[in-house]
Amino acid sequence: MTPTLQVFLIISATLFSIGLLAVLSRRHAIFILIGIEIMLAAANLNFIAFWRFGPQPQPPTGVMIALFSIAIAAAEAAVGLAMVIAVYRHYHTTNVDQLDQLRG
Amino acid sequence: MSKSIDQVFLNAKQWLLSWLTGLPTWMVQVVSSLINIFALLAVFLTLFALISVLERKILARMQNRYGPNRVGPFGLFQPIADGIKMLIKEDIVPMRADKIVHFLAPILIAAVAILTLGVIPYGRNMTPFTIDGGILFFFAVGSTTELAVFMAGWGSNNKYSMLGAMRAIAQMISYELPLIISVLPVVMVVGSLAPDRIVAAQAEYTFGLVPRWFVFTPWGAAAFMLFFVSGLVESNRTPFDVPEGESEIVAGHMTEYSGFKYATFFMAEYIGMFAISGLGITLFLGGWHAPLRALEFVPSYAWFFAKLSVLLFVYIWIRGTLPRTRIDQIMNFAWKFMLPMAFTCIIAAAVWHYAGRGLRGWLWSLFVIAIVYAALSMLLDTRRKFAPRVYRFAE
Amino acid sequence: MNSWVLTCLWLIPAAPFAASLIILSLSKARRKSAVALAIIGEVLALALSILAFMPTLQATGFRAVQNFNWFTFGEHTLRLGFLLDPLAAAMLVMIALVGLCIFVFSVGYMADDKNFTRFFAYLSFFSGAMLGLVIANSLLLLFIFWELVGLASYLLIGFWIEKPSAAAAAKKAFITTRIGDMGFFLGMLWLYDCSGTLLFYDSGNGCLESAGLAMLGASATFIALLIFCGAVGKSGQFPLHVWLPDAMEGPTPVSALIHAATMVAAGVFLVARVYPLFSVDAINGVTPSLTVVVWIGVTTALMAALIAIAQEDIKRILAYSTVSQLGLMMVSLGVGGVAAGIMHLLAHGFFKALLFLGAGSVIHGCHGEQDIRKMGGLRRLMPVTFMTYAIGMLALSGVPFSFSGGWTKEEILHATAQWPKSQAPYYLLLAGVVLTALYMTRQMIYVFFGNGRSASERAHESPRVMTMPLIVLALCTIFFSVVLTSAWPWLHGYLTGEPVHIEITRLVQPMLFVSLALVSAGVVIGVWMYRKAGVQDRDRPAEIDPLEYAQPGVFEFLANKMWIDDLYDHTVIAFSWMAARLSDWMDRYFWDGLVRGFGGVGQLFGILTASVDERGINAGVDETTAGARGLGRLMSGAHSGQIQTYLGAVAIGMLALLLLYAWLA
Amino acid sequence: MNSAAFIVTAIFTVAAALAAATLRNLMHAALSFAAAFVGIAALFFLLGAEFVGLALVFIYIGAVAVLVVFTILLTRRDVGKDRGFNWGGATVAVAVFACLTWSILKTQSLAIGAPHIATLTVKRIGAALMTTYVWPLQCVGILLTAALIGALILVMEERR
Repeated sequence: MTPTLQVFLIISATLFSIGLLAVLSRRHAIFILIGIEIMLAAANLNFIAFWRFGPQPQPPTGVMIALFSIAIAAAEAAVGLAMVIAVYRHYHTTNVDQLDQLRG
Repeated sequence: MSKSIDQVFLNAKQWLLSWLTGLPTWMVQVVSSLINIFALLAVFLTLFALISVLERKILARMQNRYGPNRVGPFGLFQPIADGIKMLIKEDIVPMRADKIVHFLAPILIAAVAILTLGVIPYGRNMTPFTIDGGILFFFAVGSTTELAVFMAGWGSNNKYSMLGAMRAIAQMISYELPLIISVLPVVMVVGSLAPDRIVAAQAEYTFGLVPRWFVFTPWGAAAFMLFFVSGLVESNRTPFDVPEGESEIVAGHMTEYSGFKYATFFMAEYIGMFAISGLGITLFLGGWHAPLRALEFVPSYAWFFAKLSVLLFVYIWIRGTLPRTRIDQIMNFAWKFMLPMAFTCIIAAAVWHYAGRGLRGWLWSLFVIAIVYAALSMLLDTRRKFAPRVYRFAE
Repeated sequence: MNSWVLTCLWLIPAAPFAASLIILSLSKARRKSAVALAIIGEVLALALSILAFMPTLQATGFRAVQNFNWFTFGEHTLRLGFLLDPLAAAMLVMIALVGLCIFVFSVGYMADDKNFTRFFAYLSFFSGAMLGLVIANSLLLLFIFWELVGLASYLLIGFWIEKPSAAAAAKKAFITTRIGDMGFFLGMLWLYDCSGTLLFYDSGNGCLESAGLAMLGASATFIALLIFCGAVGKSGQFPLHVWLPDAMEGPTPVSALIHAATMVAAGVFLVARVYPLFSVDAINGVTPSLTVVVWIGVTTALMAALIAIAQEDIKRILAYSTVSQLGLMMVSLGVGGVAAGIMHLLAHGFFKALLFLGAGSVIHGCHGEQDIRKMGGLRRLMPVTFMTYAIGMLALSGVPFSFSGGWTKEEILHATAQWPKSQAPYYLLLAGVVLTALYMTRQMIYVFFGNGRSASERAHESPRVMTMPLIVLALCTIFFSVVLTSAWPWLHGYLTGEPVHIEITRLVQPMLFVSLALVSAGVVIGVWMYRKAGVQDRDRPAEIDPLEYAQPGVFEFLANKMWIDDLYDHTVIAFSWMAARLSDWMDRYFWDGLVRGFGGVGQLFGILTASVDERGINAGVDETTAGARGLGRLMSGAHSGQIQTYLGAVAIGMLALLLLYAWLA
Repeated sequence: MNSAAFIVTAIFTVAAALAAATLRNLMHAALSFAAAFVGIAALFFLLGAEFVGLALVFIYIGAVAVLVVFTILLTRRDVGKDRGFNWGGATVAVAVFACLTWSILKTQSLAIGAPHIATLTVKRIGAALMTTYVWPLQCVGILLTAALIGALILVMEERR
C-alpha cells in the first residue's frame, strides 16, 4: 500500500489539532508559539501534499507557498519570542492567564 | 589501469551487492546505504584516531618536545590505549542533571557530525549521499549542532556548562552567517547546490597548467579565507575555542561529561572539522581533482585526502601558533568584518562573472575586494579595537 | 578636444560640494581626512576648470551652453543650464586657484581650532557654490547659487559663534545682503514676466539675446536696476556696504576667500553677466541704469578709500580697500569697460587674497593682534610675509610694470576718461588712486617698518604651509600682469573676442605717466605723513595717529565710517524698531482686546447654552447612556482578556463553519 | 513512495508533536518541538520536496528551536511553576480533530495515489523564485528585515 492524499491530510489534521491543543490548553506563552508553529507546519504539509498529488505537470506553486510561509513563520517566531521576553521583563510572568490588561 | 584503481571502491561495492541479486529492491537499497555508512565510519573513525595522535605529535614538535611515543611504534597505538581508557572509565551523570537531555546530547552531536560527512564527494562517483541540495543539506544538518550543544549545556545543570554552551551558540550563530554567505559566490557561479556539480565546474585547467579551482580567483580566495576562519569557529578550534576555554570555564558544555560520552564529544568535534575541511575542498580547492593535468593518473580519492591532510595540518598549525581570542573580539570580528567581506565576495563574484570570467574579470573582482578590504580596515580602526580591553562591567 | 568637460560642467561645483558633504559626515577628530578631502575636491575643481578653460582659448567668442529641464508645472517648463564662455572660464580658474591657495593656508592658520573639520566643510561648500554661480546659465540657477554663497558667507563669518561680535556680524551681513537680494528677486520675477525665460543663452531665445531683449522694452532699465540692487548688496556698494567691514570678524582665510577675492566680486560678475540688460537702447554707450552704476561705484570707491585711511584694524583697512576696489570695478562696467572691470576683478582676486593672507600671517605671527598701531618692525621678523605683502601692496596701489593691479587700474581710468557723459568720475577716481596709495603706505609703515611695539615683540614667521600660498599668490600677481599689459592685452582680447597683437610702443602712454605720478604722490605723502608713526613726536603721544593729531575732526569723521552705521541705526533700524513696538502694542492691546471681546460674547452664549443643555437635553441622554453602559457591562464579560479564550472561540467558529459546509454539501 | 518509511515517520512526527504540546517540562517540550519538525521535514522529503524539507530543518532546528530554548532560558524564573491544563481547550482541539478527520474521510475524491512526477530540482525552484515569485520574494525579504529590527527593538534593554 502506498500512502494516499487522504493519509497525508489526516496527518496534517492531526498535527493541526495538536498545535491547537497546545495553543488552547497550555498556560505558558512559549507553548502558544510552539503550537502556532506546529499549526503552520501542518498547513505547509497540506500545501506540499496537494502539490504532490495534484495533476501533473504543474508549476511548483505549493512548494513556493510553503517556502514563503516558512519564512513568514520564522519572522513570526522571532517577533513572538521577543514579545515573550519583553512581556516577561515587564510583568515577570509568562502565564497568559495573568496577561489580561485588555479585559473589558 | 588507473581508471580501475580510481574506481576500485565502487567496483568493490558493486561486487558486494551482486551477492544480493534476487532480493527486493528496497533491501538492496538498504544494504547499499549500509555499505556506504560503514565505509564512511570506518574511514573517518580511523582518520580520527590517527589525527588525534598526529595532532599531539605535531604540537609537540612545535613546542620542542616529543609527544606520545610509548605505545606502539612512534606512539601510533596511543589512540587505542586512549579509547580503552575512555571506554572503561566510570560514566558519571550529575544527580540534578536532566538525565534524558544529558544522555541525548552527545548522540545528537555525533550523529549530526557524521551526517554532514555524507554529502561530500570523496572521489570520482564517490559521493555517499547524492542529493540535489547537498550544500543546503550540509548546513541544515550542521545547524543542528547548536541545539545539541545547548542540550549538553542545559542538561548538565552546571553553570560552566551553561556558560560554555551560550558562548558556543553565540559564536556559532554569528559565524554561520559568514560561513554560508562565503559559500554563496561559489553556488552562484556554478549555478547549483549539488557538490558534484561544483566539483565538476572546477575540472578544467587554464593553459593546461593552472587548475580552475575557485580559490585561484580573487573572490574565491577571499571567500575561502572567510570560510576557513568561520570553519575554525564552527569547529571550536583555537584561536576560537572560547566555549571550552579550560582556564575560564573548565571545559564548557563538556564539563559534566566523562568516559565514553566525553570521547563522543571529542570525536564529534574532530569529525566536524573533517566535514568542514571536506566542504572547503569541494567548494574552493577543486574537490578530488588533481592540481596538474599530468598528475591525473593518481586516483581521485587520493587527491581528496591529500588536500584534507594539508588542511588538517593547517588547523593543527594554527592551534600550535595562535593564542585564544576574547569573546567580544570574536563577535566584533564576525559582524563588523567577516559579514561585510562575505557580502563583498558575492559582489566580486558577480563582477567576475559579468566581466567575462577572464583576466579582466579577475582584475575587476580583485579591485572590488581590495577596495572593501581597505575601507573596512580603515573604518574598523583595528589597531584601536584590539587594544587592551577597558572593563566596564567586571570590577 | 575636452568636449566631455563641456557636457559635464556640473562636475566642477560638484567636486567641492561632495567633499563638503563627506567632511560634514566625518567626526570632529578626523582633521587630516577633512583637509585631504577638501584639498582633493578643490584640486579636482581646479583641474576641471583648467580643462574647461582650454577649449575657450581656441575660438574667439567661444560659448558652450548646456540646458536641461528642471521641472514642469502645468504648461510651463522651468529650464536651467550651464554656460561656459571666456568670462566664466577665467573666473573658474581664478576662483579655484585662489581657493586652493587659501585652503592650504587655512591648514596652518586654523591648525589650533577645535572646529577644524567644520571649517573645511564650509569652505568646500562655499567653493562649490561659487563655482556653480560662475557657470550658471540661468538667472534662477545663478540666484540659487548666489543665495548658497550667501549662506556659506553667513556660516563662515559667524564661524566663531561664541564671539558675540561674530554672531552679530554674521547676522548683519546676511540681512544687509538680503535687502539687496530682495531687489534681485523682484528683478528676476519682472524679467520672467516680460521675457518668459530666465536662461541667459538658449540658441537665440535666451533673455540676453536680441530676441529676448527686444521683448523687454522700457522695463529693461528697471529690471537692470533691480538686479543691480543684488549686486550692490553682495559687492558691498554704497549704501549697502556696511556689512563688509564687519564681516572681518570671521577667520582671516574666510575674509581672503569670500570677502575679498570671490564672493564680493560676484556682484561685479553679475553685472557683467547681464550686461546686455543694462545696455538695452544705449545711446553712445550710456543708459540710465549704467549711469546709476557709475555714480554708485564712484561714491563707493572714494568713500571707502577715505574711510580706510583712518582705520586701525589691519583687516578693516583691507576690507574698506576691497569695497573701494569693487566700486572701481563697478565704475568700469558702468562706463562701458566691461573687459577692464573683469580684468581688474581677476587681478584683484589674486592680490587681495594675497594681502588678506599676508594680514592673516601677520595676525598669526602677532598672536591674534589686529591693531596696526601695536605692530611695527615686522619687516625683519617676518621676511617672507613682508616681501609678499609688499608685492600685494604695490599691485593694489597701482604701480605699473610687472604688477597686475597697475595695468588693470590704468585700463579702467582709460575707459572712464572716455565716458561721454561727464568727466567727474574720472577725476574722482584719480583722487581715489592717490588715496589708495596713501592708505596702503600708511599700513605698510605701521606694520612692517619702525620699531617693534607691544604686539610685535614676540612675533615669528609663519609655518611653511602658510607662506607657500603667499608665495604662489605673489608669483601669480606678478606673472598675471604679463597678459594685461597694454603692449599685449591678451586677456582683454580673450574676454572681448577682439584680435590682439603685440605692440611695444603702446606700453608707454600718457595715462601711464598720470597714474605713475599719482601713485608716487600717494606714496610720498604717506611716507612723509607717517614717517614718525607710532613714535613720540614733539607733543604727540605715540599711540595717536599723525592725521588725528593734525586734523582731529576729519579723522573722527572717517574713523567712525562717516557715521553711516549710526545713520542707519537712527533711521532705518530705529524706524523698524518703532514699527515693531507699534505692532507689539497693537497686537497686545487693540487686537487682543478685540479677540477678548469676541471671546466674552462667546462665553456668555456658552453659559446660556450650557444651562439649557444640562437641564433639558442631558436628562434624556443620561438615561440612554445608563442603558448603553449596562449593555456594555453585559458584553464585556465575554471580553476576558484571555487570548486562549478568544482562540478557542475562533476554533469553535471554524468548527461551526465546517459543519455548516458539510451539512449544506 | 515507501510506505514503511512513511508509517515510521508519521508516527514519529505525531508523537513528537504530541510531546511538544503536552510535556510538563518546558525544555523537553521545546526539544520535542524540534524533533517534530525533523519529522515534518522527513515527510516533505517523502513528498519529493527536498528543498523545502532542508529549508524547514535549517530554519526551525537551526534558528527557531534555538530561539525557543533561549527564550525559555531567559524566562527561567517562571519555568518551575505549575501551569495547569485547560481541559476546555483540549476538548475544542479534539472536536476540531474529529471534525477534520471526518470530513477528510468523507471526501472520496481525496483517496488518490501519487502521480509520477519530475524531480523538483533546486534549479527549478530558484528559477521560479527569480521570475514568477520575485515580488513575493522581495516582500518576504522586507518582512524578515522588519521582523529582525522589530524583535531587536522589543528585547532591547530600556535605558535608564
